[in-house]
This record gives sequence, C-alpha cells and structure tokens, in this order.
Amino acid sequence: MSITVLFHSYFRDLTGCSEIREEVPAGSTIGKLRATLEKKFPKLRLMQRSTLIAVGVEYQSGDYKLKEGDEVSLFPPVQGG
Amino acid sequence: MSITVLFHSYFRDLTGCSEIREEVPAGSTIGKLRATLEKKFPKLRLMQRSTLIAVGVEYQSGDYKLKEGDEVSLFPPVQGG
Amino acid sequence: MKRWLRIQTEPIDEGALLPARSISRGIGAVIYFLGVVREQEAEKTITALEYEAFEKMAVHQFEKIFELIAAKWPIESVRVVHRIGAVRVNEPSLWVEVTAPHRGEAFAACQFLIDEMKKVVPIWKRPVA
Amino acid sequence: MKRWLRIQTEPIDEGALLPARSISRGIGAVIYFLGVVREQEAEKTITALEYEAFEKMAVHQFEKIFELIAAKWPIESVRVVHRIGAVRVNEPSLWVEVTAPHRGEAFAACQFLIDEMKKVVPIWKRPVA
Repeated sequence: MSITVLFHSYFRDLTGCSEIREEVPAGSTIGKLRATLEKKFPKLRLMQRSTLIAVGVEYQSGDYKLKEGDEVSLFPPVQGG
Repeated sequence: MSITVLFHSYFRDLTGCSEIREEVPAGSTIGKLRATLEKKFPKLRLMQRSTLIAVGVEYQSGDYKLKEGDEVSLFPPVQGG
Repeated sequence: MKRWLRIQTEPIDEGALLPARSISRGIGAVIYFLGVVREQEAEKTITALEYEAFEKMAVHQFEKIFELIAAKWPIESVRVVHRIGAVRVNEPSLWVEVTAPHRGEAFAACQFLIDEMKKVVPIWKRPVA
Repeated sequence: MKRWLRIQTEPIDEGALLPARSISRGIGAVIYFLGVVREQEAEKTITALEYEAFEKMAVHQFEKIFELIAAKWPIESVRVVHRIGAVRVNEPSLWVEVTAPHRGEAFAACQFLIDEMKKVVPIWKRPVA
C-alpha cells in the first residue's frame, strides 16, 4: 500500500525531506507508519511528544487505519497568528 | 449660598430647563438640594431611582456637602457607545 | 500609556485614523472596536440616534478610565473617538483602538474601556424616527 | 454567516480592506484584530518572522472554525487575512474582522477564532535574525 508522507516546517529540517513515498502493509495504522518513519529518520523521535499528524486536511490519531494513496502530514505544533 | 444646577438629556425635557441658579442654606447637602428641586420640578420625582448626580466633573452622592459656586449636574443613566 | 480622545460631531473617518497609528517594536496586538448605530433600538425602527455629551465631564471620566487601564495592563496606547449629534443607522458612533504587547491584555482593556464608558461617561442618545 | 479568507504573501493592506466591508442595518459592533510581529521572540531580538502554511489544510481548518462560530454566535461576517513568507517586525501577520449585532458576541467570536487558529491551523513561523 502506497502512502505519501509530507514533512512541514522544521520537521523538514529534522528529516532533510519534504515528501517521501512509503510502502506499508495493508491495514497499517498511523502508529505503525510513524514507527517506520522514526527508524528511517531517527531525529523524529526527539519530537515524539510534539508531533501532529494529519491525513489530507484532517487531524488523525495513531490508530487511524491508512488507505491506499493517503497523504499523511507530520508537523510540529502550529504557531499561526 | 449660590449653586448652579445643570439638567442634561431628557432631564431637560422633564424640567423644561437646562440651567438654573439655586440659593441654598450654608451646609446643605446634595440630598437637600434635590428635595428643593423636586418641589420646583415635580417630574424629577418620576426619575428618583435613576438620577445620577455630579458636582463639576465628578459623581457625588446625596450626602455631599455643597460649597458656594458648585456646579451640580442631574442626569439620567448614561448611554454612550 | 499614550491616550488620545475626540468627542466630535464629524463622522468617524476610519481611513484617516489608521495612518495616525504608531506602534513600537514591542507591540504584538492591535484591536479596533466600532460601535455602529443599529436600525432597531428598544424594538423600534429608527433612522438615526441623536447623541449628546456633557463634554467636560465626559472627557474627565474617559481620562479616569484611561488611568485605570494604564494601572491594570501593559497597554501602549488607547485612542477613542465618540461621535455626538445625529448618527445615522449603519454609521459608527464609537471607535476604539488599543495596542499592546499581547492580545490578551488588548482584548481585556478594550472591553473594560467600553464597559466602563457605558457606566460612567455622561453621553446620552435619543432615537430619531 | 459571510466568510472570507486570504492566505497571502503580500503585505496586509488595512486601508484596502476597510472599504470592502459591508454591514447590514442590524449590525452594532465591528471588531478588528491585528497580530503584529514583535521584536522579541522567545527572548531573542529578531528582524522578521518567516511564516509557512500547509495551505490546503489551513484553509480547511479555518473553514471548520468559521462553522463553529456560525453555530455558536449570531455573527454576520468574518474576514481573515493571514500573511505567509517573511513578515518584518512591526508589520501585521494576521488581520481579523468580525461584525455582529452586539459587541459581546463579536468579542467572543473574535477571540475564539484566534485561540482556535493557534491550536489547529497548520501555520508555522521561524525567527529571522
């Protein structure tokens, strides 16, 4: 199952990457995807407690079940205004 | 003792008067002055519970002791904004 | 705290008030409030409100409110314009601007100013049918 | 409730935003809020903030906030401009306008909008030394 992952703001700096395509097993959750990403980009672990996750334009939590083609965004706390 | 009395807003309509000079005994309070004014302008009694009183530019209550030349204002609740 | 007050019969010209604003490099929040005359006043349809002020006392009472604000919050400046005379429906009768380092104090001071004004500043209005 | 949102790199032009306001005859309160970049950010002196938005999600999250406001208060219109890219000290990064029949709901909705935005709208900033 193919998932697009976007890194925003300084998560781009932590990973050195703004967008990556990940293959995950069918039925994977966001939690599972995160674990995979943290292996690939160990610095993400530093931000474990302050990572926000969205699928498309909606926030989702770790137990969200990914679907083929989902676009998952990882980013730090927002700071608009 | 000579006191100037100003009526503002619809207190002018109630009394038919915007300014009047009153002679009051030395040592008179605002309460005393009010009683005199209510005799002269009985419609003021209708507003007894919603009358605000100032001397010069400061609010004062009924026990304020008047001084020669004081300018006393009587008016209804304020409605700025 | 900078203070600036006008009680005027001329219409409130927002566009002209904007460029007169000057904020220091520590300011993070600017709030404007406009009080506008509504068509319905006490359940009657009106075309305007006629405002009247006991002006010298109004100025003094506004100054006392400014003092309270300066003592309570780190506000950099307050500007107030209150219009008197006839103000038509849809036109502003009141314009308030508050600038402060943070929005919390700016909102608090702006609301305090309006609430206090409505209690103590000798200004009155009459509906015009 | 009317809604209008811009996420833009151009400076926020208050003077140009004013004449685009249209209020009905039932409106009694207009509030503007400006968020301005301050010289001190996290105890460091900066010259600007560089804002970045995940734009399609930012638009969606703003729309959800507008929905919540429309459900909660009788607001007639909300307009929001958020600037992205480099915003220098003393320049506004955010402009909000709320119009409503009464000031209570206008202040409440304006503060709610800003508070919620700071929780959910994906916009970030970096200090520029």
